Amino acid sequence: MTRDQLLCAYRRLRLLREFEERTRIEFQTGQIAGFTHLYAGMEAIAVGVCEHLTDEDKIISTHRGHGHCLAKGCDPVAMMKELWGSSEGLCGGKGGTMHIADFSRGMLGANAVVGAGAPIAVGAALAASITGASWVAVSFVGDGGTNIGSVYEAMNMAVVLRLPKIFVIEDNGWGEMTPIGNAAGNRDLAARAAAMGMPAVSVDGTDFFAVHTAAGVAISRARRGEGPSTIVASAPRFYGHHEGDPQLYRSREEVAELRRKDDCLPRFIERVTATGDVTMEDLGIIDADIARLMDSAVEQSKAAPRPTADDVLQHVYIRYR
Amino acid sequence: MTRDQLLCAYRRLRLLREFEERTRIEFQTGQIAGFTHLYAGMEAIAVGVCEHLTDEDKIISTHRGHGHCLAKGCDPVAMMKELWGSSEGLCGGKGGTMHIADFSRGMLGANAVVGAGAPIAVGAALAASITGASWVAVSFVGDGGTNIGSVYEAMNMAVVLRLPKIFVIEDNGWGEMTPIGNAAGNRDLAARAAAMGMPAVSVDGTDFFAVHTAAGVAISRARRGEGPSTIVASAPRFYGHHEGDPQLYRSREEVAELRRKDDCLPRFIERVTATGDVTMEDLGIIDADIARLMDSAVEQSKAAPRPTADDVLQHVYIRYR
Amino acid sequence: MTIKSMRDALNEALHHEFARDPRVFLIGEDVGGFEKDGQPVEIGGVFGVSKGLYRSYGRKRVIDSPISEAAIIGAASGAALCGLRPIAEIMFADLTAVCFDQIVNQIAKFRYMFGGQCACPVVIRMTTGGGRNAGAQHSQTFYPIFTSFPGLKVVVPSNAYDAKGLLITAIRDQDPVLFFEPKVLYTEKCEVPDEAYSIPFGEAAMPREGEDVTIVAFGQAVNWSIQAADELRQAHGIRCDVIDPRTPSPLDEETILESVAATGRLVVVDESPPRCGLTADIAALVADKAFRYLKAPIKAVTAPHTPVPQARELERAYLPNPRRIIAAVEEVLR
Amino acid sequence: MTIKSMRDALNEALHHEFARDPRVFLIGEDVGGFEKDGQPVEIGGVFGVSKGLYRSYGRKRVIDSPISEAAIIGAASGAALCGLRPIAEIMFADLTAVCFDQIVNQIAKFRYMFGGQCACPVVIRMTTGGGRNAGAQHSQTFYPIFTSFPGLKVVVPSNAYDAKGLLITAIRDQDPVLFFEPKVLYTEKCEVPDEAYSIPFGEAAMPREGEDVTIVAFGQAVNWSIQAADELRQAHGIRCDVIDPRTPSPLDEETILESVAATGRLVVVDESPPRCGLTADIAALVADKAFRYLKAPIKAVTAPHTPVPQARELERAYLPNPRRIIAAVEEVLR
Ligand SMILES: Cc1ncc(C[n+]2csc(CCOP(=O)(O)OP(=O)(O)O)c2C)c(N)n1
Ligand SMILES: Cc1ncc(C[n+]2csc(CCOP(=O)(O)OP(=O)(O)O)c2C)c(N)n1
Ligand SMILES: [Mg+2]
Ligand SMILES: [Mg+2]
Repeated sequence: MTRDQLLCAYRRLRLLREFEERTRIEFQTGQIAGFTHLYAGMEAIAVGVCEHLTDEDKIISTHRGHGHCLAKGCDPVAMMKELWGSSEGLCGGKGGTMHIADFSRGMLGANAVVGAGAPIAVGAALAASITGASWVAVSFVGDGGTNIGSVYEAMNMAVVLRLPKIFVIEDNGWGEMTPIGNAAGNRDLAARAAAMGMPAVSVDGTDFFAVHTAAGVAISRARRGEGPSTIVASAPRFYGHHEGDPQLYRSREEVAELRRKDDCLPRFIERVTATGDVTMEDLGIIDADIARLMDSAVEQSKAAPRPTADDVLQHVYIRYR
Repeated sequence: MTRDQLLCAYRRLRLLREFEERTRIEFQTGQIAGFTHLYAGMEAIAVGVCEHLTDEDKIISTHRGHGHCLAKGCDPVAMMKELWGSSEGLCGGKGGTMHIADFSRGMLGANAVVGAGAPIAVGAALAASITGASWVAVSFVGDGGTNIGSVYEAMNMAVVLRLPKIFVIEDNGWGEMTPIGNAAGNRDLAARAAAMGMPAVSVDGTDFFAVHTAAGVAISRARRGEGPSTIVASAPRFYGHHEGDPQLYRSREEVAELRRKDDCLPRFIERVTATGDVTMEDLGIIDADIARLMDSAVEQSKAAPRPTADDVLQHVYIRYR
Repeated sequence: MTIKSMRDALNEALHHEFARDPRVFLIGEDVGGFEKDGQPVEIGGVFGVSKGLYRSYGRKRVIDSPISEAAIIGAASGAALCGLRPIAEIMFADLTAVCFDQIVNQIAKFRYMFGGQCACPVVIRMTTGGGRNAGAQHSQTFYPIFTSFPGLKVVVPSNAYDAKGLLITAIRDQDPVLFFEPKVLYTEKCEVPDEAYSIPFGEAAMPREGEDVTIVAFGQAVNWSIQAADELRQAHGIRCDVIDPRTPSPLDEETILESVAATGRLVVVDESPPRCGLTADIAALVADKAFRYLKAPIKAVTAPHTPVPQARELERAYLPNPRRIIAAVEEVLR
Repeated sequence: MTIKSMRDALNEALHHEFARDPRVFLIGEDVGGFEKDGQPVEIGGVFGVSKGLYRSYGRKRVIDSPISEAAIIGAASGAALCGLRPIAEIMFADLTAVCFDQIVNQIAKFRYMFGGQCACPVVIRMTTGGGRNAGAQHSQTFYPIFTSFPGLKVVVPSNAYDAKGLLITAIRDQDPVLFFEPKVLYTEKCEVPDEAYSIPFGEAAMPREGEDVTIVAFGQAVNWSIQAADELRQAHGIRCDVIDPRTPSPLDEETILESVAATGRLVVVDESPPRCGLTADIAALVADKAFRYLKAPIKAVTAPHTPVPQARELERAYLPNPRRIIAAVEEVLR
C-alpha cells in the first residue's frame, strides 16, 4: 500500500473509532434515541474491506452499522444528524441508528433484522450479473447472525448463480449476551460457509492488513466473475451489546484486557510507523482533524432542524394510486 | 438381521410400493383430490430408517409423506381413507395426502411446507432431552429442501443442545422439475450437514441394508445422548413430482432405466434370496397379502363415510374462550 | 382480441414487459428451465404462467432458483434497489410465510426508513386461495395480511382481462406490488386483447350495477358475487352493485362509498377467515364514512374461523358460495 | 399485594408456573445464562422478564438458543406436540416475521389439519409496539396479524395486573397463545397480588364506565384511552365506557356489543396502522351486530398507513394519543 493509502486507511479507522466514542457520550447525555450498537473494536474489518470498494459497489450492514457506513464513505455529519433524529440526517430521521443508508455511496442500508442483509446483498450482486455492471456486493453479518437460516440460503444462491458477492462474518464472540460457543454447533464459521460451495477464510479482524488482503482476494475473484467468497474476521466488541447494556456477563478487567491486547488501532499504528512510511506526527494531524470533525458533527447535530409531523406521511410510496 | 426381520422389512417395502401404485391408479380415476406426491422408488429410505424405531420414537415427514407414514406403522386403510377424504381417514379428511399424521404411532405429521419439519422434529428431540425419555426424533427432508434456511437452524440447534435427532436427507436428484445440480452450490449434501457440527454420511438409498446400517449407527448414537447425525440417502423418484406432472423434463426411457437399474425392491430380493434365508415363495405370499390389503383398502375407502359441513368447525381449538 | 384463460393472459403480460423493458427479470422455483445435452428444456412455472420466457430470454433473465424463498425475495429486492425490475414468483401465497421478513420488514420498509432515498419496485407473484383441495398449508389467501402493511401494494384479479392489465401495471409500478393469482381461476376464460394495456391501481371494477344492495368482493369471491347478483335479479328482481376493488391496497374508497350512498346496504365477501380481514376493513370504512346512508347492518360472507380443510365436502362447506351471498343480501334487505 | 411493574409481574407468573408444572420450559435468545469458570452468569432476558429462572431451574428448562427464530419456534412446537408446555421468547414481535411459517402454517394448523389428534400448547412471548424509538423494524404490533389466523389465541395486556394473570392463563391453556408485551409498559406499575391467579381469556376489562360513548382499545392504547376518558369526564362531563378486550382472540364480543347497545357510539383505538386491523375488526362487528343501536359513525384512532418512523418527534406524531382520542369522541357526539 502506498503512503497515501495508509494515511487514508488510518483516517477511516480513527474516524470510525471516534464516531463511536462520541456517540457513546452523546447517548449517555440523552441526545440519541433508540437501540444503539457501537462498532468500537471492530473497525479494521469494515475499513479493511471497504477500502477496496468504490461508490459503485454495494454493501449492506447490520444493527451495528455505523462503522460500515463510515467505511463506505457516508458523511459523518449527516450520519450524526440521523442519530440525533434530525430532518437533515441521512434518512431524514426516519431511520435512526439501525437504519442508516446512503444510496449515493452504495450503502444500501444498515438493517436491524439479524441476517436479513445477506439475501438482499445477493440481489445487489445479481443486478451486476444481469446488467454486466462491474460492482460487487458485500454483506456484513455477525457471528450470532450465522445461525439465521436465510444466510445459508443467500450463500447457496450466490454460489449457484456465481454472483459477485462477498459474505463478511464479523466474529466478536457474542450474540448480545450469549457467547458464540453456546450458540454455534461448529465454532469454525468459515467451514460452514465453505460447505455451501465457496472459498472461505478466517482472518484476525484486528489486523487491518490481514483483512485487507483477504478482502482483496475475494473482491478480485468476484470482479472476475468467479463467484462469491466468505471472510470470517474476528475482533472484539469493546462496549456492551447496545448502549445501556450493563455487561454483567463479563468483567471490566476482561474488557480492559481486550482494549490493551486486541485494539486494531495501535496495531495499525505500530505496523505503519515501524516501516517509517508514516510518522506519528502524520497520524497526530489526522487525529486532530477527526476530533475537530466530531466536535463539529455534534455541534451541527444539536442545532439541526427537527422533523415535523407532516414528515411522517412522506416517503412511504412513490405514487399511491 | 433375522429371517423375521427380513420378512418384516420386505413386507413394508412392498406395502409402500403397492400403496403408491394403487394411489396412482385411483388418483387417475379422480377419486383422490389434492396435490399428490408419490414415494415410489424411495421406499428403502423410509423403511431402512423406521425399522429401527418404535411407536415412542417420533418422525416428521414431507409433502411426499405416504412412505414415511407406512414405514412408521400407520394403518394403510385409514391412510387410504384419508386420501379419499373420508371422515374415517386418519385426520378425518381435514389433512389429506400432504398432512397425514398418527400421533399414536409417533408420526407427527407429513408437512407440505418444504423444510419445515426439521425444526419441529428438533422440538420432539428436545422433549426427550428435557424429560429424560429415550425416544429419538427423525425428520425427512428432500434434496431440494436442503436449500431452506431453517433446516440449518435446526441442525445447528440440535448440535448445540446435543439432541437425539436424526436428519434424513432424501436425495432423488430433483426439486419438482429442477435438477439438484442447478439448485445446490455444493452437491455434497452430507458435507453441508457435517459443517454444522455433526456426523454426516451419504448412502445409496436404493440399498435397504446400507440405509439400515447407517440409520442404526445414528440412532444408537442419539439414544446414547451423543447428539444428532445426518444421513443423506439417494434414490430415484419413479413418477412425476406430483400426480399430473407430465415430466417434460425427462424422457420415458430415462425413467424406465431408473426402474430397471435402481429399484430398491429387486435389489432387496436378490440379496435376501441369495443367502437362502428367505425364498421367493415367502416373498410371494407377502406380495399376495399386500395386494389383498390394497384391494380391501380401496374398497373400504370407496364405501367410507364422508365428512359433513359440521365437521368443518371441529378441532380448531381445544377450548375457545 | 380473443378468448384467453387467466394463465395465458398473465403469460402475455410477462412477454410484453420482458420485451419492453430489459430491466425486467423473473426469479422463482421452476419458472424457467435448464440445458440438457445442449438442448433447452423448458419448465415455465408449475402453473405454466411463465412459459416461453426461458426460451426467449434465457437464464440471465429467467432464473430458476433453489427452494429458498427468503433468498428469492432478497435477490429480487436487492436487484430492485439497484435499478432492476424484478418479478419474484412464490409458488403458493402461504409460502410467503417462510420469507415474510424479507417482504414485510424489508421491501415494505426500505423507501420509508431510508427517508425516500430509494425505490424498491419488486413484483411478487403467487397463487392464492382455496378450491383445489390443497389443504391447510396451500390454500390460504394472505392478501388481507399484506394489505395491513404500509409500503406494499396488493392486487387480486378476478378475471383474465384484469389479470393481464393489472400485472402490466404492477411491473411498471415503482413501488413493491404483491400480486395474487387465484389458483382456481387460471383456466377461467374471457376476452383479452392481444396487445399490452394497463389497468390503474386503486380503481374498482363494477361488473354488475343495481340500486338495492352493494356487494364488495375480492378474487374468486367476485365471481360468486356475480352469480349471486344475477340470480337475485332474475329470481327476485333484486338489483346489486357488485364491486371488485381489484387492488385491496390502494383501495378505491370512493366507488364503494358512492355505491353505499345509493343503496344503503352492504354485503362484503371474501374467502379468507373473518378476523382482521378485508371484509372487516370495508365494513369499517363504510361504518365510518357512509354511516348516514346505511339502512341495515353490514353483513360479511367469509370462511369460518378455522384453517382450510382438505377433503372435497369440507372445503366446499368452508368456502363462501353464491347461496350464502344471496342469503346475506336477503338479510340486509329484510 | 404490592405495587409491581409489568416486568416483575410477568416474571412472577413465570416463576409460579415453573414451580407448579415441571413440563413448563422457556427457550429464546439470552433468556437464561451460562456457566463461566464454574459460576452461573445470569442474563434473564434482554428485558429482564425471565430473571431468576436460570438460577432456579438450570439450562434444561431455561434454554438460551442460537439466533434462530424458526428453530426456536420449531423446538417449542415439537416439544408441545410431545406433551411439554413450552414458552418461546421472540425478542421483538416484528421478528416473528423470520419464523412466521412456523407460527401461522405449523402451530396454528396442527390440531385442525391432523383432525384433532394433537394439542400444541405453546406460548410465544414477545415485545410489541412503539414508543422506544426503535425504528420501523422493531416497533410494530403484529397482534392484529396473528388475530387473523384461526388456531392461534392472542393476548395483549395493558397493565401489570392483567399481564400476570393472563400469562398464567396462557401457560395453562391447551392451545397456542401469542402473548404480546408492550415494551413501553414494562416499567409501568400497579397493584399485583403475590400469589398466582389467572384471568380467563375472552373476558374484557372495563377500566372506565360511562353511558355516552364506547371506547375499545388494545395494549398501550388502553392507557391513552383511560386518560382521554378521564379528561373528557372532568373537562366536559362526557362519560365513556373504556373496554380493554385483553385477548383480541378469543374476543369478548358481548361486552362490546352490550356497551354499544347502551351508548350508541363507538371509537376504536389501536397503535397499529389502519388497514385490516383490530380497529376495523371491532367496527365491523358492531356495524353488523349492534347496527340498530348506532347513533353515529364509528371512528377509529390508529397510526397512519406508514411504517413506524424512528426520530422522537416523528414517532410521537405517528402514535395515537389521548388528544386524538378525545377529538374522535367529540366527533361521534356531534
Ligand atoms: C432475527 C433477529 N433476531 C434477534 C434480533 C435481536 N438482536 C439484535 S442484535 C443481536 C445479536 C447479534 O449478534 P451478532 O450477529 O453476533 O452481531 P453483534 O451484535 O455481535 O455485532 C440480536 C439477537 C434481531 N434484531 N433480529
Ligand atoms: C417452502 C416451500 N417452497 C416451495 C414449495 C413447493 N414445493 C413442494 S415440493 C417441492 C420440491 C421439493 O423438493 P425436494 O425437497 O427435493 O423433495 P422431493 O419432492 O424431491 O421429494 C416444492 C418446491 C413448498 N411446498 N414449500
Ligand atoms: Mg457477535
Ligand atoms: Mg428431491
